[in-house]
Amino acid sequence: MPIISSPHIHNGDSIRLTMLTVILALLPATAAAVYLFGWLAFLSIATAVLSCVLTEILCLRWMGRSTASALDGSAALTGLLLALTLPASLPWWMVVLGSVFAIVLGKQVYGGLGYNLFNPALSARVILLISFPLNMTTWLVPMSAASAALDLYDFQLCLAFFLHGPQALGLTLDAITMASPLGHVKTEWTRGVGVPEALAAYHYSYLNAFLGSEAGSMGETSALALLIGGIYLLARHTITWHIPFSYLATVLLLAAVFNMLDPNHFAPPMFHLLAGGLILCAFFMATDPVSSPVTPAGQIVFGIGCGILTWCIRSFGGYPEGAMFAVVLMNCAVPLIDHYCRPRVYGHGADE
Amino acid sequence: MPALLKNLSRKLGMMPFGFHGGVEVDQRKLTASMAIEDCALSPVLILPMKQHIGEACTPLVHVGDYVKRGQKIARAEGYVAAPVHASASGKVVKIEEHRIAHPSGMGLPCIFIEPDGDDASETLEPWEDWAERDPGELRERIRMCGLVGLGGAVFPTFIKLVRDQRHAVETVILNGIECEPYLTTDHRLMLEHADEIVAGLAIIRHMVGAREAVIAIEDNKPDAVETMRRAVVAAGLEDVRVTVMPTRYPQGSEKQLIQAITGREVPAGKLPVHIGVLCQNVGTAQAVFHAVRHGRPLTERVVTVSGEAVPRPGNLRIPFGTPVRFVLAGRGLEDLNDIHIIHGGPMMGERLRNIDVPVVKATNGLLAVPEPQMSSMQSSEQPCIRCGHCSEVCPVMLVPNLLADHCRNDEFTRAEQYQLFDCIECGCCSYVCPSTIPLVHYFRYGKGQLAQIRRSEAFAEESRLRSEAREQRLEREKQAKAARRSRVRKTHAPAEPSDNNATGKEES
Amino acid sequence: MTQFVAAVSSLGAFALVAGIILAIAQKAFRVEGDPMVEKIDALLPQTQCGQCGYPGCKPYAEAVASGEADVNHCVPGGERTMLQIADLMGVEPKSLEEEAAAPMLAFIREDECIGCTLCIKACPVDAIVGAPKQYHTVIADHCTGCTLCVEPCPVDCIDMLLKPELIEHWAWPLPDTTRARLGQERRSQHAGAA
Amino acid sequence: MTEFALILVSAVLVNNYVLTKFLGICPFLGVSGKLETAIGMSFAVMFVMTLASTASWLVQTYILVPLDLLYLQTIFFILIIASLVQFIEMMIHKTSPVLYQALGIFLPLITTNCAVLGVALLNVQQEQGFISSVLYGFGAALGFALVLVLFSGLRERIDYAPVPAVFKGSPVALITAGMMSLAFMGFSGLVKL
Repeated sequence: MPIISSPHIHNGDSIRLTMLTVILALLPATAAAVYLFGWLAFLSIATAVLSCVLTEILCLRWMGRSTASALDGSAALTGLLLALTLPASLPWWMVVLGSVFAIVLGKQVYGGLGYNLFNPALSARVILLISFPLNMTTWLVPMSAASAALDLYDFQLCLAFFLHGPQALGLTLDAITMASPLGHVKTEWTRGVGVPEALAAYHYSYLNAFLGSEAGSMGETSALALLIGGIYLLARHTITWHIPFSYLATVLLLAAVFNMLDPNHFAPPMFHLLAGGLILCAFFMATDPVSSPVTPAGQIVFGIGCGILTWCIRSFGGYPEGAMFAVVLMNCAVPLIDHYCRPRVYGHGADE
Repeated sequence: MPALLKNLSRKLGMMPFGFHGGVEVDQRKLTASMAIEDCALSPVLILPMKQHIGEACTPLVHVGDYVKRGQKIARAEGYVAAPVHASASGKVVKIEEHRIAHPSGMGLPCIFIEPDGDDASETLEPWEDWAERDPGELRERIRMCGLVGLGGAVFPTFIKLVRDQRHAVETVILNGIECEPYLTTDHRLMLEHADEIVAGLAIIRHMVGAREAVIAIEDNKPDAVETMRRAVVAAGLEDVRVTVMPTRYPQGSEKQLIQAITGREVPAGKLPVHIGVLCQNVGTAQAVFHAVRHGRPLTERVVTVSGEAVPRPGNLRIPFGTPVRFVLAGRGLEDLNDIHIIHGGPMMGERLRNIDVPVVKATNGLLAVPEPQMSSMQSSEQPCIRCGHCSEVCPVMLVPNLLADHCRNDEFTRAEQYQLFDCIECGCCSYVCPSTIPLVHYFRYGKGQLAQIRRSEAFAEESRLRSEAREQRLEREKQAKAARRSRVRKTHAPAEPSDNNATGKEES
Repeated sequence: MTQFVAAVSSLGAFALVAGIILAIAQKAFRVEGDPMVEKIDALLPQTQCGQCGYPGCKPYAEAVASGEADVNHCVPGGERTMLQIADLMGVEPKSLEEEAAAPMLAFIREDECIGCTLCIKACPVDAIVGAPKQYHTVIADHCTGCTLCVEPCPVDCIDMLLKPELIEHWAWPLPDTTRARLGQERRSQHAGAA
Repeated sequence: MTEFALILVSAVLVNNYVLTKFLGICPFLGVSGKLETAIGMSFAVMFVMTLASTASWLVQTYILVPLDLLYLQTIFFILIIASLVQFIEMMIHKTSPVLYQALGIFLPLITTNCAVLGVALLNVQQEQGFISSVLYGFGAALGFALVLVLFSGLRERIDYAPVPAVFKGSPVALITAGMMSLAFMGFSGLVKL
């Protein structure tokens, strides 16, 4: 009889339950993605999830480890998160490649779930962005129905587009894509056009950005759907408020201050909040428990770091979107943050 | 309204309870409404020579001796110790090593008594006039009666009941929290013996000269609160406060309770008395009353026998030394296949590997639970996903997952740096871990290894000093010998053979 | 030619300046003795058993600090001591040549002892008491279990007994799970990286 | 003032010596096993790099250019670096014997650390003013230190992980360094100098 230590009861929480909760929280965003980008979104998401799970099973089998953990939902979650950060126009093989990167380089190389240093989905996205910069910054026009060049709600057309690319349909990417608000503002700024002017020319609307009908990655456009999921996670206590709050507050604060100083160069805070992948990153990526700090103080430091980096890269950097870089960069610092942001232990350094 | 708001914000984790972290556990107080019963007398009583924290006792009786209930049968050696008394009258049949309730499964010397059923008892002189007596005298009485903390820590009680000039006790806290699931001993004691507990509190207060006295009870025992309030008034001690605390595990832990009530933390490595607080369990208070007022040594205690696998759960008054097997059989539990027996509560108790061990002063509960309930979470340790729930619930604000990583990988210096020794082993971290990591087990492993390392380091240091001293002595002797030889050579020109070659022998 | 002179003289002058600064620094930062010896000695178990091939723990520490001896010769210290020394020295750990035996105690069967004091002289930590022609006995709390007293005894009355296990000194083992074993594996790999 | 800040940001983040110029990889992989060692190494390199870029600028401006001895540049610079390394080696040996042992061979190897010589050479090539050069050297060292310390933290965590046998040790460290490098690409374009 092995020696077993107390406690002898457990509250019944499990990894699978945690993963399922996060997947559930992503359902609104997934639904929004399918609504906005039609069958293409569905195909990409399904491909990413399936290839992530398959890669995980293959990796585990190849290493001679139990394949049971491939079905705990973590691989599926990685696939889902990755798909949501991708543009809907990506060909199938890039989606698969990204999924393989996410699982192999992002996770299994380090020993599997719980040991990865970087957020697997985001590191795959960074690899894809640097490898295929053009494809990764081409955004489909959302909700384009029969009148448009590519009917997103026609399954046959979408499947052909997904498998064979636009050429097979006799389309050029230019005809069906547009710039994202962030990308538009960045290019205009390099051409010497100020932010307010650029936004006016783009016909930018905060309401559209909030609901999701601006161009962008599949799951990043609808702030509303993401917020519903994020609040669900907070309510279920799967994540704590520290990271999302400090992250968003930092970006908003920086944006507000600099927007006041120079409204021509720096975009307003609401624009930063609703554009790009900020909300997705704040609620689902930066809060990935494995690659974020454990302690509350550490989480706040982490969130602030993500916020500063996101805003800096967006405002000054060569890439229009900085949220994912910011999170991956801060992932590098997590062990140090954990080490130096430990809470004060009971009875140490208190009064007397 | 403010109370409601406070409760809500606490539930949402936005405001701490009186102490950091903690968990809400399923109460499972099956025996809350069952009155305390007397346990039948076992045919043999096994009394271990150590039932407290500290040094073991030395037997005072021999095989064949007749002893009475309450007779001192083992003497305390050293300061931190409590003597052992016979828990029934009868004959000492043997004195030998026997298993005790300890995770190692190892044993201690025990005195075996065969009760004769006469129940002849021996008590000290009852002191009705305790209020006029000197605290030192009362303290000696409590020491003589073998009292230890009955909440589970079994620290000798008399040590805490001291009037210290430098650290005057201002507040006495009577711990009626009983936050562990299943256990209802303190609950029943408060319902049935409220007057004795309050009298015990009065004695304790008289001894340490405390101004303030608080009886702390969790809000899941409203009847106990009511009874205690009435008892306090009946005893004419209106200044004793009966506080109701929100139910939260591990509020019954001394340090956490002190923090919840006074808002102050016991500094690391110090005792509560350093911040002017004395904390005693309600059961201990009752025992203090019996020891002082009736001169009755500690020979029995109330034990909750509970768990889903016990046919007739209940609260039993059991003489020390009664084998657990006998107790369980008395409650209808004979077939022990696929059943786990836990000594203590489910959060901090130990699983018994052998149920022939005796009930001792530390036994506050005996639980029998069907195996699958617990074994499902053991041995299926998943990788840590660093969710941070363990840090959230840790009442001493450790970072349990990182600490366990260090322990698992034998990085003990790191583990110490992460304050391993401040862990109170309450089990909250393991309770909430979604990966079912046995965190407490890792901490115990780390603590054990570190203790061994420290012991061997101390031993190495001693050995080094001894070896150096020896070397120096040899050197001195060599020089002395050389000096003597040269002196001899000078006086007697022709060299004489050296006289003495056993120089090391004066060492004894 | 001028350029040659300029090159040689400037380089020479520069080197001279650097050399002077370094010479001064050498004086200023002179290291007295070898602080590593003390540090290594503090890690050794001080059994003075000589199983490392050196006459005691301090000499072994000196040998390790000077690089003369490997880090893996301390038998009673076992893997932990080896790892600590390797860590301190910044060298790769080496696997132990001998397994550390369970801790032992010397015990003198007193009725057979002839009181020759030979074991007293052999004991490196003065853990044996006695006088000529009197029974000797081992102070159990002081004995390091080095076995050095067994050999000199002319009547073979010294036994090495297992050190009794105390319930107070019992330490929890690692939990019996796969993850716990992974930690163990990591350690053994560190130790076995010879 | 802004210019100096930009030089620093550029040297620390955008043109990080380790992650974007791939210089100084040997100590980056060699002494990043433990946090404490990495911090010690960082300070040593910061000291050497800052002083080396300062001294090399002075030598370049006041000796090599006026005397037309540019062909002796490498020798001079190596001489400077070697002396500095000797100096810091003695200092560390005196002040922290444990760190001295831990750094081991990598301490004298700072001499041949390509990042140090690289900073000195690039610095004079850019023909900046004195303060800019010093700042650039310091910034480069800071960037090296930052990355080294971050990396050592990551490696301590990897050390506890059940990394598949083929990836144990250097492979997984290199993959991690690669990921860091990719992440640092996010800084590209941040500062245009």
